[in-house]
Amino acid sequence: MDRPYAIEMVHITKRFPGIIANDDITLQLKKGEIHALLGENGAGKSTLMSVLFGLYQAEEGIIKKDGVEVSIKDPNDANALGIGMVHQHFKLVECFTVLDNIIMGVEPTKMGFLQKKEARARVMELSERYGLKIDPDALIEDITVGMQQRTEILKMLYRDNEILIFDEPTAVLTPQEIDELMEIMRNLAAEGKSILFISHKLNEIMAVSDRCTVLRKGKYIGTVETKDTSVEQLSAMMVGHDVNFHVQKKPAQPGEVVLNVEHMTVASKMHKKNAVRDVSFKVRKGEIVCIAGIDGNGQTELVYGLTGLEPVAGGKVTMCGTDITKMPIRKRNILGMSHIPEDRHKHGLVLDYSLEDNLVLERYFEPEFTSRAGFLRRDNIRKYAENLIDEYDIRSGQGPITMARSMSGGNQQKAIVAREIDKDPELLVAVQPTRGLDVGAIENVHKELVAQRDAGKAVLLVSLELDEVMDVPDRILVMYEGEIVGELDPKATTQEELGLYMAGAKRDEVKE
Amino acid sequence: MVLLLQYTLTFASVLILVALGGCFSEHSGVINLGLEGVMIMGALGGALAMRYMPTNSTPIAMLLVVLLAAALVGLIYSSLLAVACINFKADQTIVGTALNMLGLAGATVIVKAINTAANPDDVSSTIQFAGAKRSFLVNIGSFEFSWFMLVTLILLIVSYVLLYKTRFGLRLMACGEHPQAANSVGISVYKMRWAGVLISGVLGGLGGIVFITAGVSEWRFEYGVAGFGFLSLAVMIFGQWKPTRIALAALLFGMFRALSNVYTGFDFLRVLNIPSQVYNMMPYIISLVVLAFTSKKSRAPKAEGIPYDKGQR
Amino acid sequence: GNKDDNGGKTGDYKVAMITDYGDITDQSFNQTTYEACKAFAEKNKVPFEYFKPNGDNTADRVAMIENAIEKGYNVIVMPGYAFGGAIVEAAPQFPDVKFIALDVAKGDLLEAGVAAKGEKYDYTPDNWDLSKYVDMSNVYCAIYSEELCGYMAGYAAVKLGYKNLGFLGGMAVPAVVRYGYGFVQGVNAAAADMSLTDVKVNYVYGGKFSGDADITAVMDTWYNNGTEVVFACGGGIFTSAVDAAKKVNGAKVIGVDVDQAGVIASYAAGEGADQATIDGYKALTVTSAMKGLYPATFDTLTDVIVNGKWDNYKGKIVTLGLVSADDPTLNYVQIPMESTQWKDGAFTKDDYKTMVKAMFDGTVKVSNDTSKAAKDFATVITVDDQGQIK
Amino acid sequence: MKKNILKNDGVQSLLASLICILLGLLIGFIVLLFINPSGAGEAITAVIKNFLNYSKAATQAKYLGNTLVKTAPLLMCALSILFAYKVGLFNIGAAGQYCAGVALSLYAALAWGWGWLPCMLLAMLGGMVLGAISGLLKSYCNVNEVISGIMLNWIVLYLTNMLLTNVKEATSPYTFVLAHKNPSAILPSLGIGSLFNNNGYVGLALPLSVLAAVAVWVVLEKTRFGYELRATGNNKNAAKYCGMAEKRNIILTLVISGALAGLGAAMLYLTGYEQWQCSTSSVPGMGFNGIAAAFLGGLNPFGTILASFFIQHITAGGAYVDKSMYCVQISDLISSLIIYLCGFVLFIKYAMNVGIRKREEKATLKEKEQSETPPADANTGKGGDQ
Ligand SMILES: Nc1ncnc2c1ncn2[C@@H]1O[C@H](COP(=O)(O)OP(=O)(O)OP(=O)(O)O)[C@@H](O)[C@H]1O
Ligand SMILES: Nc1ncnc2c1ncn2[C@@H]1O[C@H](COP(=O)(O)OP(=O)(O)OP(=O)(O)O)[C@@H](O)[C@H]1O
Ligand SMILES: [Mg+2]
Ligand SMILES: [Mg+2]
Repeated sequence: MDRPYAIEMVHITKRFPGIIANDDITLQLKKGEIHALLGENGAGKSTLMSVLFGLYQAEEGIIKKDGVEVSIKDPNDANALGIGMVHQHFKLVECFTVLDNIIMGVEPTKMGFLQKKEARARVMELSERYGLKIDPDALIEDITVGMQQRTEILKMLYRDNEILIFDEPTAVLTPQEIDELMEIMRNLAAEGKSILFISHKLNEIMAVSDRCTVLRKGKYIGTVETKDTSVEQLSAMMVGHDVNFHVQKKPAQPGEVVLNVEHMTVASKMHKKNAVRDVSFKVRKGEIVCIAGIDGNGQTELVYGLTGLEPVAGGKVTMCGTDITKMPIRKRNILGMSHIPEDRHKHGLVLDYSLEDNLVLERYFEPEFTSRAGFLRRDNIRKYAENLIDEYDIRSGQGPITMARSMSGGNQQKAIVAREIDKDPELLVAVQPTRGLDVGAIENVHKELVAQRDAGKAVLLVSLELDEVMDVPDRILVMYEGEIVGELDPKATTQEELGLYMAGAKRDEVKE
Repeated sequence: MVLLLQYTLTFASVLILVALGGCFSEHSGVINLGLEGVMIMGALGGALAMRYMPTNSTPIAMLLVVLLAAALVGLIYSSLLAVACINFKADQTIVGTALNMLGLAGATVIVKAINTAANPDDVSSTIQFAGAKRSFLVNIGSFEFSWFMLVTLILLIVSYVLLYKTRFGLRLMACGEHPQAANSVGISVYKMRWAGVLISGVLGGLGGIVFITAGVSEWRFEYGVAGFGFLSLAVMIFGQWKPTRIALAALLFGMFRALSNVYTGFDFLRVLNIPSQVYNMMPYIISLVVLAFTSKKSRAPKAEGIPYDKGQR
Repeated sequence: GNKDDNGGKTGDYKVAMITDYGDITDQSFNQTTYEACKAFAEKNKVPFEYFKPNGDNTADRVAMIENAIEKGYNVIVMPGYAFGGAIVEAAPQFPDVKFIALDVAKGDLLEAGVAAKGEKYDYTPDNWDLSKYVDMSNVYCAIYSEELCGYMAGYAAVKLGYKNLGFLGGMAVPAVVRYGYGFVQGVNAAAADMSLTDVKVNYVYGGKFSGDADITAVMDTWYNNGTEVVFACGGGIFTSAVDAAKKVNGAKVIGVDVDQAGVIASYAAGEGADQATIDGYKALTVTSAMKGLYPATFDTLTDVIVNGKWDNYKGKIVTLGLVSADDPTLNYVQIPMESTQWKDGAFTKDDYKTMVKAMFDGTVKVSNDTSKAAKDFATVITVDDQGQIK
Repeated sequence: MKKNILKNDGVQSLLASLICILLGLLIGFIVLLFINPSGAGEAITAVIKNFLNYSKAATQAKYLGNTLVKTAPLLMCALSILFAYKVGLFNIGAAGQYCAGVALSLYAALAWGWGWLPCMLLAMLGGMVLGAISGLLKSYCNVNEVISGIMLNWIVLYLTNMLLTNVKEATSPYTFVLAHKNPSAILPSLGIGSLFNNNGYVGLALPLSVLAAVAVWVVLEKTRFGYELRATGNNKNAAKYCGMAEKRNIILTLVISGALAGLGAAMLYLTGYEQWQCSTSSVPGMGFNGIAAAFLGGLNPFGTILASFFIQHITAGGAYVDKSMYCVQISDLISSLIIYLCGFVLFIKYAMNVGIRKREEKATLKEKEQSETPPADANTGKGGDQ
């Protein structure tokens, strides 16, 4: 099937200070195909797409549309050429309605006045045609990520874009939403639209793409027909060696209870209903317990309550026998709680601090890093940071003094994981620790979690990803609408059953 | 009572205009701390127009030319903010502060130079406009109506429509909330921000001319505009960046300002014998208290103050 | 190389004026002093320059004095009581320089002088011997009896039929306060003479020497509530009073320092107005409380520099007030003969002359005690003291 | 490869500030030329010379002293701004905090006859209280510190006028002269005054303000406390996450910032240099000029010392301009131009870096060309499709 190329990016080179993000890359997108782009964190995928979308200018190379060379200086040009992009981090105006976001930039007007009625009719029509359910009058800040994503897609469709770029669209979606998205992408391709699709999840690529291009460290590695390849081959192309997808671990040997949660209730910020309702569970030494569930069922609040980021409305939390229900965060940390936060930019890092300063964020006050008189011991901090960077393979431009802001999301995450694990905690609360990481990095994080468990620590994992939920933990607790509706043994359950619990279709009376 | 109304409306007009200016600028993502300076410069433009317009001009011509001059000078002056903060990504705080100082010093130097050039003995920074000022005023009974009040009302309505009913407003606000998003749908953030800042220059400049003509028929430029630019920023925040609320906030502030001067006309206030300083403090105290209770939910345009860099995520 | 120590050769002199905090266009004492100095300098071909200190404090004033002297100026003219400290500090350092201070009183000098000697000042000048504390050998100070012309204006206004008056001071500096207290005393005296008990004075300070919307609002309030005439006392603050007065039929103002009828009329008429309009607005000004700042400065400089009579001046603090019982125009404080709105049967030039005579004789006494409050001078009238606008 | 000193951030900041100063002076000069070409050169030199306008060394020293007297409070206000700014807060309320310092130090000295030390501490306390109000409003009520600062500035101004009206003569708008009313409240000279031709105003304030600059630097850069404050300023959620008391830190920052500004007021008013004028209609400019000094100093405490002096220097220099040709505001014009240009510092530094990089790249390219044998690029075919 030799279809013509819709887009050709030929010999693209894009440099950033100190790094060649795209080194002579050629990418050809056929009409009507779904073309996956694969690569480790920082391989240059987003950069390449940003070049195509006009956010960056390549130093070398040309872009052709339908065989004709075009110049794309900014997103305006891209839009004009029918190129649309769903960005890795959504580009939606939070305090605008869904409708406003969709029509922005191509608003129908009469004498400068907005004609929203007209726009709404078209949006609703598109929404129906592609099965993209939205509420046009809801504010973005009030809707789920899934709906935000659908808004982004509608944005592209509303513009009649022919070429659609999806940069890691599935990283924040629930399994059901991912399935829906795959379906939508297939439909779009069937209509003749050409799709570029970035994902770290190989099974998605296998499931939906026609061809796949692999980048590594800014270089072009190769393009393969998906049907002729395998997950193993792809991952080998991507990282240069074989990757283990299944977490290797010995059976757990749970010891005494580290974390004991009794009848915990946490209020919700948004709604009147409590976000966490009367939840009780235990985590023991030497086991990984996973809280599973669809996003928005109270996991975030549960963790906030456990870690002290939000006050608890009722119930009791004890850790290692100490009542920590009302304990300040600092004391919890000292007592041995580590926390890999869900939102690394909001909580996990001080983006304008150097990497080394971020690495001691939980420990700077210890005598090792602060003298009696209150002065920081810079030498020790540097040494400590260098060790961690080495040990956890945290990649950055300038080592310890790199600004956290300039690091890639994956490496930022690694820094946090390193920091939290190196604290040698009694209890490790890891919330979506692998979000946005490439397979290699995921493997490493998973290994670390298991190593912690084997070292006799208690690990509480919160995850939205089914693979992770099935592979990593020793026990699964499913949360639905703020309650724990079931406890499952990952070895004795299936993804389907788990899905039923997560969707609220099935529930047990959990003991205790 | 009529006086209270008159001065409330007078002060409120100034505050509404300038606060709306700030509002446009901030909705586009640029904090215009330099409104005080913009006002002075706008006032200078208007005052010079009044000085150089032939005295026999028709009132309507006078009004238009003065408004135009004030708006134009305000616009030109605000472009100093725009070029620094938008194109050169300068810190908006420092540039705004500099523009306040520069406006005061610059206007004074210019007026003094003009005065001295006309008459070597006149080193004053004063411009007189008693004659020209008459073009703006209409007496309705004992109420001295100023066309500026009407202009303010019109601009208030225009601002509302512009922000909420037009393509321009939607795009402008997008740039202040999430410039990357705006840019990704083909809106030129730089252009919109320029537009926001220039509009704030126009409105700030108009506010300046309304301010200096409010009470007297001459103005000494070295006195500046007595903090009205800053007060307008307070009004803007108090009004939650929304034109209608800004108008209400401005009326409240204006009323207290007026009251501090005309309270002796009210017997019940007279007998309370509160020092006028207390009345002067009132708007500030009240707004602080109100802000303390209402700010939990307060939200400024998200991207304001942050230079736009199209490569940033 | 100067044969005659008393001067007498204009070529040896250079005159410098140091301004107070306001500048030479303050429509008040800085401006008048400047104009007088300049006129003198041009007439006698004496180099003249004015200097403006950087800040509103003694140290910066001394700096400018020293700067002027450094540039060769040897007659330093300083308007304003705030120069007390500067004189005490600078005069002894430059014995060859002549310091002429206007509005600087004994108390202003004592405050700095006593402290310089390490003693504590009690703010009662009469308890102190100035010569012990301040070296006055090259200093001449002149102060005016503003209370006298304030009195005249207040007296005249009531006599001319106004019962509802106002006093709008600039800043509460000694000269302005003396004007105000004199004005209240004059109003009170006239009311007493006429056996009126319903005369009222609104009394306020604007806090600055220029007008603005806030001050105009206060003036509007006054005029709207029946005030008929306001004594606008301080630099350009009359602008607010005039703008308010223009809106109310029959509302009037009283000028200050010089005969302001013309200035006020042209301000009210607006720029570019024809002479007839301006003349029409002259009716706005009932009278002006004048002090002879200009002639005093001009004459003193002439006497010292041209006539070489520094000996008559140095070391003195002179109060300039009434010098003639019969010709009021010779006095340092007066109200204008021409522009005052004399009214037959109420108050005429002759009545004015009689009043001045009585004042000169001491039959009529006007207090210049600024330690009191304005109210303290009211016996038959009411004074509504509204403090300060800002 | 040897290290390019131009790459050093400090050097770059200094250079950038110098560029701003030169450009500012140049534009100022052009304005002068416009107004009156004949005296422009003289006027601009007068501004730059300031105390050097006097011919005798002793007099120069004296007036250098005067400039320094006003530098100390300016430096304190700049430090106040800088401290808060480094912690992510914009303390525009420094002007009001300074004003509160004036009110309290003068009132305590004049009404209660306190000595200089308690007066100074009270001034500091005044600033701290105001800072605390802003801080509390910010951390508990989400009121932006800029807006509360602006409001408080005005409130404090009126309160100051009201309070200090009680310590002035009835017929003068100025507060009593401190040296006369209560000499014990005058800051000790420590013999420093004698270095400046016995300038009685110079004394403790000068070394104290420099010390404050050092202290600010040490606290921010070297201590755990500074680490916490900056973290809170940059990301208060992260600060909370890692167990810092983020609310307390915000309040503390503004309290310290207020203390610096309040102290600055005492450092000027307790020298007796200045009296308060009780019908003042706007807060003293010192707080706003502090913003300028902080930025001109590259937001570095040491740079701020120089910047404060420089700004004070040319402000004072404005007095020596020939008033028959130009007005005093000329020096304000020049300093505000310089401050405006400071906004471009980032860009200037960026441009420098780009320039340096370009040069380096060229250099390495050359090196490569010289050392490398013609490239045998094996990977030429890699771009193709298969
Ligand atoms: N704005 C920028 N400034 C400097 N360097 C950049 C910039 N953007 C990207 N880079 C560099 O380019 C490299 C490739 O980045 P890119 O975002 O394309 O990675 P990616 O393949 O999308 O990674 P991920 O899988 O993490 O999304 C990064 O390692 C980074 O060093
Ligand atoms: N402002 C910046 N300055 C310098 N480099 C930057 C900047 N922003 C991004 N980068 C670089 O861009 C690269 C990719 O960044 P980005 O945040 O897109 O990663 P990502 O795609 O989210 O990665 P991940 O898949 O790990 O989440 C990083 O390696 C980082 O070094
Ligand atoms: Mg990416
Ligand atoms: Mg990513």
